[in-house]
Amino acid sequence: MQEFLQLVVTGLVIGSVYALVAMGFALIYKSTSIINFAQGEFVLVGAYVCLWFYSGLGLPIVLAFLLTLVFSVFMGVVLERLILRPMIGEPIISVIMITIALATVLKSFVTVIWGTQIMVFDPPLFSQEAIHFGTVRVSEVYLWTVGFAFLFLGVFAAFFKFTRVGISMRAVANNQTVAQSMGISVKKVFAISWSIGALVSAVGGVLVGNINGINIALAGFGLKVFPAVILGGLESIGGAIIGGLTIGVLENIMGSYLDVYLGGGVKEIAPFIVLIVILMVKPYGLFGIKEIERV
Amino acid sequence: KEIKVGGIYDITGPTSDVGKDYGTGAVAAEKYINGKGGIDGDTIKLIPNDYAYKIPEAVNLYKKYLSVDKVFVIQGWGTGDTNALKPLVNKDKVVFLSASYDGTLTDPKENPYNFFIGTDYSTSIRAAIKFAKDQGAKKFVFIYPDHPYGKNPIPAGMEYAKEVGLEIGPDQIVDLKAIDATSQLLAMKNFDPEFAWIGGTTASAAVIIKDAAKLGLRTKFVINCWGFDENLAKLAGEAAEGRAFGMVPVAPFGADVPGMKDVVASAGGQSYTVHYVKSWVSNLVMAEGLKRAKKAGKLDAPGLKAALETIKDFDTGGLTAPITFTPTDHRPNTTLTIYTVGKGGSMQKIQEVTMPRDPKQAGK
Amino acid sequence: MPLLSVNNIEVIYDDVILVLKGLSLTVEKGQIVAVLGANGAGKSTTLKAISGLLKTEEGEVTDGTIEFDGVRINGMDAERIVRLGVFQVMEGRRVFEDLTVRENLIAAAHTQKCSRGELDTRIDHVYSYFPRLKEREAGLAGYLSGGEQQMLVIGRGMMAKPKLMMLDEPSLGLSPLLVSEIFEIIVKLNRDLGTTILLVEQNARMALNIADHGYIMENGKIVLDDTTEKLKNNEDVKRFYLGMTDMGTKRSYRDVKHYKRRKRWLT
Amino acid sequence: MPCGLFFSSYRKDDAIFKTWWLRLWMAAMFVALLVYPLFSAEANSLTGMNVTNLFNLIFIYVIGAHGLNLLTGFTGQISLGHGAFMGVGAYTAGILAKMGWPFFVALPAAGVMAAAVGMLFGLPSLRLKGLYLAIATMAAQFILDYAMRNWTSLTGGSAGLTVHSATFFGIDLNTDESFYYLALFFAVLATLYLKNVTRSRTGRAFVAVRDRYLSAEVIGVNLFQYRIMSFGISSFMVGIAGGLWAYYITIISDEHFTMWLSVQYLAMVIVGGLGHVLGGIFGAIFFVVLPELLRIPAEALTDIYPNIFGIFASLREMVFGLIVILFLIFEPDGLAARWHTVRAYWKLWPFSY
Amino acid sequence: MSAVASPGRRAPEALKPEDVLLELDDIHLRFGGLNALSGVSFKVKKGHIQAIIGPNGAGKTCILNCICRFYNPYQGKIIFDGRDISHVATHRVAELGIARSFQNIELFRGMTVLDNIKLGHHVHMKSGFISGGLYLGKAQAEEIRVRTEIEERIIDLLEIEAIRKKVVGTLPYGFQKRVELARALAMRPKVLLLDEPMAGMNLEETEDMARFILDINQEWGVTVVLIEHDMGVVMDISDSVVVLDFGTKIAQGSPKEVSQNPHVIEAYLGSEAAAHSKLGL
Ligand SMILES: Nc1ncnc2c1ncn2[C@@H]1O[C@H](COP(=O)(O)OP(=O)(O)OP(=O)(O)O)[C@@H](O)[C@H]1O
Ligand SMILES: Nc1ncnc2c1ncn2[C@@H]1O[C@H](COP(=O)(O)OP(=O)(O)OP(=O)(O)O)[C@@H](O)[C@H]1O
Ligand SMILES: [Mg+2]
Ligand SMILES: [Mg+2]
Repeated sequence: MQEFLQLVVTGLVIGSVYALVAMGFALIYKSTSIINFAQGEFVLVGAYVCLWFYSGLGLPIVLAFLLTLVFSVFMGVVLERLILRPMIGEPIISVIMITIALATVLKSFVTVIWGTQIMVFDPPLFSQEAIHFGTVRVSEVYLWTVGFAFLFLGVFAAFFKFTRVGISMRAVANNQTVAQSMGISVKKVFAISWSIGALVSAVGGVLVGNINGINIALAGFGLKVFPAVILGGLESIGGAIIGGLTIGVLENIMGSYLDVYLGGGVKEIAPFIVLIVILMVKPYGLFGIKEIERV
Repeated sequence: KEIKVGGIYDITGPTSDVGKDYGTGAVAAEKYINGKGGIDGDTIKLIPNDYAYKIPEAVNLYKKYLSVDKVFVIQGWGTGDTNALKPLVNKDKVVFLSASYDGTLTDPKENPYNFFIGTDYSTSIRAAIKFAKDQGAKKFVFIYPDHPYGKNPIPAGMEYAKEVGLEIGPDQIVDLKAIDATSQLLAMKNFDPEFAWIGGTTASAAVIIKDAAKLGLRTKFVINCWGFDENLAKLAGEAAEGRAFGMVPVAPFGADVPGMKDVVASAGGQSYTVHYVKSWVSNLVMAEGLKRAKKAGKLDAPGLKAALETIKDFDTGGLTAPITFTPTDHRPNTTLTIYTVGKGGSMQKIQEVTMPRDPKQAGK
Repeated sequence: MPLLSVNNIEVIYDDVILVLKGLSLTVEKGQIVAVLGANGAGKSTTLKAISGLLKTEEGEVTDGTIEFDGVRINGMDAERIVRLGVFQVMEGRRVFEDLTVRENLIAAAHTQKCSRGELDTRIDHVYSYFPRLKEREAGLAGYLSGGEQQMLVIGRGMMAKPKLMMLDEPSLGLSPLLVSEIFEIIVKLNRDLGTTILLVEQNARMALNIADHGYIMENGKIVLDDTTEKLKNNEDVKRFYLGMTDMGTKRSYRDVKHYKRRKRWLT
Repeated sequence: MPCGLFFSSYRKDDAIFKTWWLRLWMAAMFVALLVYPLFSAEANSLTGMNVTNLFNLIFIYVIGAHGLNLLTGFTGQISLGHGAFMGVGAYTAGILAKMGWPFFVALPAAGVMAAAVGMLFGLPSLRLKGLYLAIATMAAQFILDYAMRNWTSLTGGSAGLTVHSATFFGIDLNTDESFYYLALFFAVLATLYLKNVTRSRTGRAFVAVRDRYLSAEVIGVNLFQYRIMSFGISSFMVGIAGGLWAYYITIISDEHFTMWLSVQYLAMVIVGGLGHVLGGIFGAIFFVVLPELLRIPAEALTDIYPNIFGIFASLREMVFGLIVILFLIFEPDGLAARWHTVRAYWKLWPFSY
Repeated sequence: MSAVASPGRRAPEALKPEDVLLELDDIHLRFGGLNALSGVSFKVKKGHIQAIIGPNGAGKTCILNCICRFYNPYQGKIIFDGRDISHVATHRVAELGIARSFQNIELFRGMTVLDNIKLGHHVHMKSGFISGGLYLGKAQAEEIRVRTEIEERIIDLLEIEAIRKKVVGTLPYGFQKRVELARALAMRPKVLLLDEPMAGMNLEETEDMARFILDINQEWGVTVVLIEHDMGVVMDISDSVVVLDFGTKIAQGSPKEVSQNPHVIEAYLGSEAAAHSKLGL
């Protein structure tokens, strides 16, 4: 029982890391209907930039963190200007392909500037001591992740539901041409949503970077969160959080109890198996919007 | 005259965290060897290329080196590509020096043209088990990633552990990119071994060690060569102290051995990891082989192979234990140094172990 | 100075297909101007050229100028043109399917810097014209019936309160009762709010009834343009757009059949 | 008789290459491809690349890319599992070859096996669409990857599986040049098949399912059947590519058929041109040749500054990514689409408008 | 509007069971809280042009969707040609001989006109993915036979020779509507369901379309169910009319009867005079 509890709690906190990155994903999808294959690279860049401000320039962490956020917004704007703007109105699949190429570019950019070796936040931001909740132990950095995940959830869910800008952003995702005809600036919406997406990922990057150092392998997160976003439903922010947490818990529990029978490594594919099963029952994930089928 | 050498490295791919230093070390070694007079007057010319750990790309490079650059010796990298090129290497007769110290490559009957310079993983795992046993361990567990580098030595380890009478718990798989190993360690906790083998790379080793500390396990870890380097202490912090033991075939960068002077000098003030040194030695050995082949007047792949097989107790200046290849055994040596992480994250040498060179174990 | 003047424009799709071949038209402030023409004449293309939406369909204005309120607007981004006060109600019921009816209306007021209260008033105003929309307020627009979507599209135009509203076949798919109401609304918008209207319609009778000026388009060019009074009396217009027989009565569609078929046999 | 005349004109209208000029060109190109191996040594030294090897890779990828194009370009279902389906084909061929089956039996079997697996993982297309389906196929990639790695008794696990090169009437096709004809044959076959199937009833139904599946259903297209069929044919083709790969490389392991390969296939068809028969060909050429071309400056620079060759390797990746981005910005519909507009332009020239 | 009986109009008469081609029996359809159809029943006579009219959102399109099995009524039966089709799979409906056009054009936009029409012929063709892929012998012969049939019958009838090689997505609206009709005809239907075929057309095109529908009906003997808001057309070409409002049938009968029904005038037609007076014209 105690073991089970530990598994669930660890799953939840790891899941909150997935949730955070998944949310960046969902935010971009929700307002541009682009699947961003470079999300993992956003995580990577965010982590490196923060590390550079902090360890490289020796700035205090709060300042380094804020500057990282500023940088993310800047990056979102630049990407919009250079890459996304010319693609407005083009087939979505081409834009998705561009994000794949963008991932390559960002990754090699990082390796040119910071190399490929693992770097760590020095001195560490969070205590290495585990925090005890009864018999369950959790590292401090994960608690921060959980906090940020829910903070962003609250902010963005309200933003899209209630503000006019939020509604306009959803309109753009739905139909760019018509949105333009309403005077909605598709460019601005792209810039805003990619900035937000980059910002959220950067926060994820800083936190994950503090768990086990940073190197380009961190970009692998981009793929890991796919099951999470899909499970939650592509355009749902709350779904991304729930998807992330669910995947975290499931991989832990299935890994722990099934490894014995299947010879190990179940943890890595468990999320995908669960994903297929859930999708067969709920084809748009838990909270995704059903595509309108009408003639 | 120029002797061309193909180089297949991972500079931008998933193993680039260690691969880049390996590539850089090769270039430095080339310069060093040529500076020392090359191969009796001939220079070697390394053509290094990145394959980003994509196997088809490695095959591509290999074919280019053969058909365009006409090389007969190639410096390779990982287990995946070395394996993929094995049949081609045998068919085309090219000497292939890899950074994969996979034990299965050491049997010349199977793979006559494959060589490497570090103690093979199978010997490493045996030495680790022996060390654990010597420390009084009764129970032992294997932790490794689902990856050829992680999995290949496990059968050898299993067999040896049974031989020395250790009780083996269920294997645990921890991915190379894992950021958490709680579930695996909890599964292992029930068995509660005194020692466990980590067959992953540094990042995943650090995760395992940190989580073990977090969960309060008593288990100590013996780690294969790619999982124990200068970064481990940085990543795992205090958790590694007294808990992590590395099976190190090649001296860490800057270690206090005679051969290190040239290595450090070649780095021009930069600091590198042990992987730089590995590559350095690999090139040194290759150069020695080339020299002998040239002397014998057979500067081609079979000539180089034969020349390498005459190398006996080749002194690398303490960078590795002396190296010996024979026509029936391509294990370079069976000696490893065991390190641990000391206070403040320093790498501390504990002891050297030499395993018996059992001919039955060649290629296993 | 006219509010809108289109001078001799050429439009090309996909770099090869020339659709508008030197088209000119002007709209005076406060007028209702109707554009009639066969399918494929290029009416929608004209509107899209004005509103800047051509770009998203691989189209391009390659020659000529478009001026709105003295500002040259060809080449400008669509959203800036909207901000200047030009709003196009596109053909084909292009609603935001995944947004509710209400959200659709809110999105249409994007360029309007109005308070929440003002926004609600405008929405209620739209609902007062189209009560059916109020009933479906919280439903997703994608599930509305064809006519309901058409109402929504026009409602969106009303939300934006533009200086120039361009309507592309607003009566398409509406019931006869609603068709007359739509035209009534257009007249009201024009009279009460002073909105200038550029109207593309297939319902020539209604369009000519409410418009001040009319253009007839064929094959990417204006072939006829006059006040509606004169157009209504033009023989060709009467015959081809209003469906009058030589005797001045409306032909039955059944007779058309025999007439045409006979013609086909002859050729 | 007018009736007979009509008939013959429809048939003419139906030909793939409609003009003599075009036919002449195609014939010339084909002959050039046939005689190329005689000049392979010259080609190698001229270009500094192993051209025959590149040809072989292109042929193999063309087959797979055609397969994916059929699924994604024509039927509108994105697959991120084609790397793994290729692996299924490769392992099937490898295992059967080990059991002593001749390659001309083992190769089709590889296609059939891949088709079966592809159809199995295509089953979710019953309910899933668009990106949801894409991610479900990504699950296939990871699950199959896992199976290839862990089903050691069958696949040889991480040590890999050695395959003897193909023998054809006693000739061992173990050189690049001899393999060339084999690969060329299948690439041409796959291209013809794709062209034909897409202009016949089945292919039209695929496009209907892609464009408007609801109205496709109304005109009597069984959506489920065609979606699965598309998965089947598509994975059959990529399975053949896998089988060829196994015979070419002569050793296979799970590391050959990673997620990266799946993404690469997708990239090929998108950059090449979704829904165009030429798309797979252009895409395969692009993704095989461009990295090799970029290697030339990287190697040259490494020659001058060997100490920082790592940076050149990274730059090469970066430039590659940038070129792909630029291509897509300037030709979002893919190279094949550009090809068509260029041709249309010249056809009409000088009356291009 | 003249609804004078012209040659060819059939008088409505009592229906014998064997004359009924399509019958809707007490259809109920609901979306969440919305009752889209509540208890609609009517019969369509073989060879007739049956119009369905009603205000926007009345449920007309829903009826077609029920017949095509897009929507599942939770109560009621649909009988076609003597057979209950309430549980037939959607893609099977075409084989039975039911073809339709759509209110919002649902063509395959990326394909040429010819391919779109050929697709209509899908269920009447045989070649599969193997024979089609080889494209030899039978498959090719079949393609050419279909091509001949389409070109000579349908394309010729609808006068779209000039655009048959064009990609549908770039055609003007009116032609797209025609192509949609052509595609439906290629299905060799027994009954043709048309959802606002004249919407968005100018007078001349409306006349053409009316002519096509009459030709199809009279010369090919295809029964037509027609939804249309253009009352001129409905009055002139239909044999019988059903009027819906809020998902229920409020009237049925000959065009003339219906157009004089006060409920219909109030709910749907409005009087032209009233409209004009409101406009102040
Ligand atoms: N995106 C496009 N690409 C290529 N050609 C187009 C495109 N859009 C329209 N066209 C062509 O331009 C011409 C004019 O089209 P447009 O839509 O402006 O006509 P319209 O007068 O509005 O007709 P309708 O009454 O049917 O709406 C048509 O011949 C059409 O084929
Ligand atoms: N799939 C659906 N989900 C929810 N509501 C629907 C759905 N389909 C139709 N409706 C609703 O059912 C009602 C009837 O719709 P229908 O499309 O049949 O109207 P219609 O009579 O064809 O109107 P119009 O003349 O405007 O096309 C409408 O209020 C519509 O909003
Ligand atoms: Mg139009
Ligand atoms: Mg309708």
